[in-house]
Amino acid sequence: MSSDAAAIHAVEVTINGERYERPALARQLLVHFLRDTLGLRGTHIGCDTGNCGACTVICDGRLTKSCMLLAAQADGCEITTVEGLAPARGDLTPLQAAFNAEHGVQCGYCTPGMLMSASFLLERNPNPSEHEIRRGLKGNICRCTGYENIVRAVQSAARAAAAATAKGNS
Amino acid sequence: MLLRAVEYVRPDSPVEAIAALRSSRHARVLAGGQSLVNVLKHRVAACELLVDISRIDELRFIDAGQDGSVRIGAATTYDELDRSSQLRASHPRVAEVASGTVDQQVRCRGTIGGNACYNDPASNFPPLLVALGATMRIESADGPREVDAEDFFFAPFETAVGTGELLHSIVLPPLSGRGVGHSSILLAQDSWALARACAVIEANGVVQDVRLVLGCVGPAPVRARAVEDRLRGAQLSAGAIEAAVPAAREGLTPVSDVHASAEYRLEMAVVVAQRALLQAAEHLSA
Amino acid sequence: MMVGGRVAVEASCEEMFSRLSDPRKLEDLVPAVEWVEVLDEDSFTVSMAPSTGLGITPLKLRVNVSDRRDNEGVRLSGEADGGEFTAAFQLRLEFVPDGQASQVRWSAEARFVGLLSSIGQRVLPAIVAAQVEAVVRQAASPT
Amino acid sequence: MTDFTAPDAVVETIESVQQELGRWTGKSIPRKEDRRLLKGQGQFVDDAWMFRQGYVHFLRSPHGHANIRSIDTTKAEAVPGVYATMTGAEMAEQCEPFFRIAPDPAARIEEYPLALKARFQGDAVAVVLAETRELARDAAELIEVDYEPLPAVVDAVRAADPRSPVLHEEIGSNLAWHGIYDYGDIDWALENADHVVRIDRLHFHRFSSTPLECQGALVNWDPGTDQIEILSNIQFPMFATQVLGPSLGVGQDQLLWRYQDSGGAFGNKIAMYPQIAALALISRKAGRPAKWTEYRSEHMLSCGMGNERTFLDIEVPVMRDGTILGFRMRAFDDAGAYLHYEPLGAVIWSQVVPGCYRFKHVNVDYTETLTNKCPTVPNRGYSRLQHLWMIERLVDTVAHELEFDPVQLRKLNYVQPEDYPYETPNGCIYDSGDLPLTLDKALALIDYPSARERQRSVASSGAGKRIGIGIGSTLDSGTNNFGQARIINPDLPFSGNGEAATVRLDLYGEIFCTLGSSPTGQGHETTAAQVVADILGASPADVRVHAGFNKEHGAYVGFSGTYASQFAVTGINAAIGAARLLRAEIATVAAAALQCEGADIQLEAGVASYRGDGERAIPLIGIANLVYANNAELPPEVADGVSLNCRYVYRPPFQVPDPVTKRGNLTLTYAVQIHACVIELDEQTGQVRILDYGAVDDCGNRINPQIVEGQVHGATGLGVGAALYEAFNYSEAGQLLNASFYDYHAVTALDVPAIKTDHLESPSPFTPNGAKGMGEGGGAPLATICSAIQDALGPGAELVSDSHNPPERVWRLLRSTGARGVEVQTR
Repeated sequence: MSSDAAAIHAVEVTINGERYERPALARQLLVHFLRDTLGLRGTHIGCDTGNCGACTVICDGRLTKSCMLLAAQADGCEITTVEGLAPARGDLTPLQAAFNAEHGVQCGYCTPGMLMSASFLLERNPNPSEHEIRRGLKGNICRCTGYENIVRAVQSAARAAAAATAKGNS
Repeated sequence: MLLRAVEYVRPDSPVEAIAALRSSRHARVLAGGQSLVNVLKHRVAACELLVDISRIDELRFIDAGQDGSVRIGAATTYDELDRSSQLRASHPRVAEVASGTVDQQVRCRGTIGGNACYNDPASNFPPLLVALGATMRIESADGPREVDAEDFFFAPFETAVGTGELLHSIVLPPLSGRGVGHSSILLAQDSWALARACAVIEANGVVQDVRLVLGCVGPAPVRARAVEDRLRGAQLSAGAIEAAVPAAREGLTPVSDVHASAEYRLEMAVVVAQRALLQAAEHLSA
Repeated sequence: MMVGGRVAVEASCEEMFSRLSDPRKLEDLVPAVEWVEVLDEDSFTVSMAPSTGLGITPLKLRVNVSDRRDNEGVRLSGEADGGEFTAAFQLRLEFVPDGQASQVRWSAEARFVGLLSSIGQRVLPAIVAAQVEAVVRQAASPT
Repeated sequence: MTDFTAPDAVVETIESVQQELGRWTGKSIPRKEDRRLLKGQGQFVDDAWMFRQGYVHFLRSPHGHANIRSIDTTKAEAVPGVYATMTGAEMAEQCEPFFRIAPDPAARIEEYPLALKARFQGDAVAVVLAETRELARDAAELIEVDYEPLPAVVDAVRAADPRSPVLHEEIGSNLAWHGIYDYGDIDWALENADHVVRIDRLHFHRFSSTPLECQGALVNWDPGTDQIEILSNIQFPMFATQVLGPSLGVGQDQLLWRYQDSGGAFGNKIAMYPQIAALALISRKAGRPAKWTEYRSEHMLSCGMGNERTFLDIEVPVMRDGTILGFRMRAFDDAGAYLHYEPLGAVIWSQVVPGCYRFKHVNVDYTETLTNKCPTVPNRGYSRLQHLWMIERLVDTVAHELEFDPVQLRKLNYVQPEDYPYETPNGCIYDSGDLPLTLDKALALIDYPSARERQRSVASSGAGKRIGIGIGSTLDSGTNNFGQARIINPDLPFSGNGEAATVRLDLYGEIFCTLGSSPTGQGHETTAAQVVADILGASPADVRVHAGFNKEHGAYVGFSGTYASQFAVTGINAAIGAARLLRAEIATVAAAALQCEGADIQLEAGVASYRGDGERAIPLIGIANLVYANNAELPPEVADGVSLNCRYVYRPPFQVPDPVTKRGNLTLTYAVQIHACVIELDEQTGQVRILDYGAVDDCGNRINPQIVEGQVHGATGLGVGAALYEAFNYSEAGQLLNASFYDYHAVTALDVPAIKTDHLESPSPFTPNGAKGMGEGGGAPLATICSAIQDALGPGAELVSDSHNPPERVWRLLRSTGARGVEVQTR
């Protein structure tokens, strides 16, 4: 069997616009690299089978469960995590604000991953139907909300964005 | 959640990848990793070297041929298939199946080649590739070779891709007017399949040729030849399909698991066979 | 979990019997076998690492040979220890002459203990079958 | 007869409190805690870190039942980076067995932090502390355990058979608890009823809410202070602390508990004390903080699961007009391998003996047994949802078999609006409600008449589909009376309930509130701020509520925690009480400063004034200054009488139940949930699709309607999951077949239907704020969906006898031609 000694890789990533270079064991998952090595603990772990989506980030434009990617695989990539959505001390993004207004957060543990999937969805499809929203969030398990208010939050964020665009155009 | 110690390499080309695969007795290809990484986390299997092919551009492409065929690189993701206008035009059902695969995150990472090589009995692509008559191009140090999809799938995690080899690409032949149908019974939405069937029909009123391939009912996709034989030469109708599908049970060896018994899977094979054939017939007339 | 099958091989029943009922020979015949330690005539320990497309699964097997019927069949039973899971198994092999060649009929019963019994439930029967048949084939045509 | 009229003093308090809660209470203000959670700034258990910490991995038995012949940790200890290992035997030498709730014989079970014999797959047998997560797990793989596998028993009914394998030899059987609940006169009812409906068997399956954040703890046994700091998302720290003190041989002053955010719990995180004990002991041994974060598969195997219950030989006496007199049955509850919180479930269900109905005659022969399965823990709707599901199945079956309209039959048998307060056969007092109206609202949500119309047209279309319409009526009994534990074990020194809170005015006039609750997503920071703001004339934005739980704040009693649908009553009324005390102190100080009577002081927008006169006023910062830093300006009698740091304990009015007759008021409030749904059933496959879903909730006065609605959605989502997708199944050998989210299908956004909601507000006459706890829900979706499947199957079909209905089970029901599981005897 392999040993860790021969398996240390230099990983260089840009996360939320900031460049990091750190060694990682080949077997280290990206989610552990984010949380334990870099201290970016907004990205969560909820399962060990890639089902729950709590660890979702956007990696080079791909919606990614960071528990199914090795840190070494992310070398050279640009990653957005939940910490990259809004400034640490600044205002919430419209999507985050919609989650607050529609009570789309209960325990908050799935929330970071849910926000990443919702952002990805709205980026691709600014005006999704209810079914498209549910499909877009299917890879994120929430045990608290029954998804109802999360779906409403995404709908409301989409409406707000559409209204803002319309206003901008008029 | 934590893997055993392992080595990792990210080659830049298929040639380098094959060299890497040959360099270690227990090297495995890491493509999307959406299944393999989870298996490694649970420590039920281990390997010495992971050869990451997910960023080899030469393995990521969707090329439409003049004749309506499509060549797909093994490291092409479901999401790329889902969003390919070429594929939507030439093989809409394949794009549709890609689009219904698990969830957006898995679609962004999981690859058609990985799906094929993993060959989980519940997977969606193996039966579809066999039904479509796809050709699998395998590369090795000895050069490329081609294998019919029908001869490609052996058992779960076992395919014609041998040690030191790499699945390079998959060629879908032109539909040329054939109708394609796909039906699954899922435990929940976009979840585990309990039964799957893919059907491809060529007909001009009378069935010229038909392929019906079942998933979830054996170690690899199963061609329901008894059903095909009954339909070939018959007038294509819902009645003919209904009369033929009970023969789908022949020779199937489904497993029982916590979600469904072998008996249920067997009966559902008949149901999905009928639905896939009807859908293929509809597609044909449309 | 019970699985079974039959494999047609070029080797004769005598050859198959002698190879598959003698643990010392397995070490040379089957690539997945790393070493064999013979405890007595009928019991031995095997370290092997069967391989699938997912990787290897290192196992330590304690095997008892019972029901040896010369050139006709043999029964192996034992336990496999894979670290976080174990399996108890019984494997029956029957050798039926087919001209110079022979048919090997086999049936196996395995009970998995540990996480594998959950996450492997859909695929284990097929994997066990593939592994048994691979060993039989390797025994038939040693490389 | 129990006296259920509230004493005059209580009534007076209730009226005055409700007058004070007008401005913010009852409004859907957005949650205060969301901001950090939305930004990824929450502090969950795995986010915690201590200097020199090591990581823990528990080695767990792969066997369902096995003796441990030996454990050899030598190889693990030799791994560089491993700080310590411990086995069960070593731990047993260093602590006392955990406190037991059960009476004899189960009281003789001696349980330690790690198992000395493996009794379920996932039983922890050894533990490793190492420098990294990876090393801890690698080293655990090197521990050699010699197991002697034993036959397992995985069925609660079979476990009661003396021939079955015994888990705990010291008690000689698998009996966790047995008792007979007998109310009214069931023999008379069965003899005099016009019909008796008999049901062979109903089975409520095992599942759990599987919170998305697994369990975890970071424990440091500090060698300097000898205090044990426990950072853990445990849901009921004050229960655990009472168990752990005596077991570890430390005082309560040595146990420091805290956490900030917890990723859901639903009852499942209540029984983490064995793991925490193990962490404490290995921390002491290694002289390092020990951190453990549960893996999902570890959680599935060993965290705890909801109660599985089998109901046998159910007999239901029914009169010609449809009046149901009650029922008799035997119940077998499956405790799993250890009694971590059980056998409390064996009495908790009796909070709702007749469900929503006026049943008078009830006889339940109740047995709880130990099996080779993961121990049971409370799970949303704990122990009541099993019973309520059974009752709804029974009512539906009576309707089907005797051809009553299911709506009319329910309305006939419901407790009627004029019956409140209504005393149940065992002395529980249903506080308020209007069940028939609640049902009507639920039916309106799904447009019941057109759903019936659709059912007929689909049936005649020949499309291979059927429509079914289901109703589930349940109760969420909240704020329990711990005295009911004495019905299980008369020797237990528990009764009543309560909660503490503090509200203080800080040095510069800030309002700060601490709670004894341990929230896991219920929005306590928001709702507490709403009521405190109302009392102190402030805005919720001005009230900082401490996040999470911290024992060091001193805002706790023995019952403190978040469980049993009680925060809206216990926690909120504690906060109200503390805020009122603070207001009185502010008024006292202000009166001294403004030279007037305290009664003339008004508190508004951060200013205390003489009857609202802005010229004669003092801001809160001025009040704080006088008390904290300028007290020579105050008259001594005022300065000596105030602290501006006010602690209040809310105590609900309970009496001790009678363990002999098993009677008493077991809970304070009863929120009502009535759900209705329309499903489509595929005749070929047995697949069920929910076409329409309506949920109506009545939880009295709502503090924050949006939060209430969120709880309704959540309980509905989990209930839909349990009814159709989620189950824990064991093989006969005790192997869990759903040990990850691969095979335990936690429902997704695609599986849960859009949920329509409506509400009633029937204030509770027994709580100062008129609220009722409602977070657990009563498991209405399970009853509703089973009811709809039965309705789709149509007349003469086999009984839907299981609460879990995946496609194959429904497919078999559709094809069943054998025994139906039900018979009717008519006189």
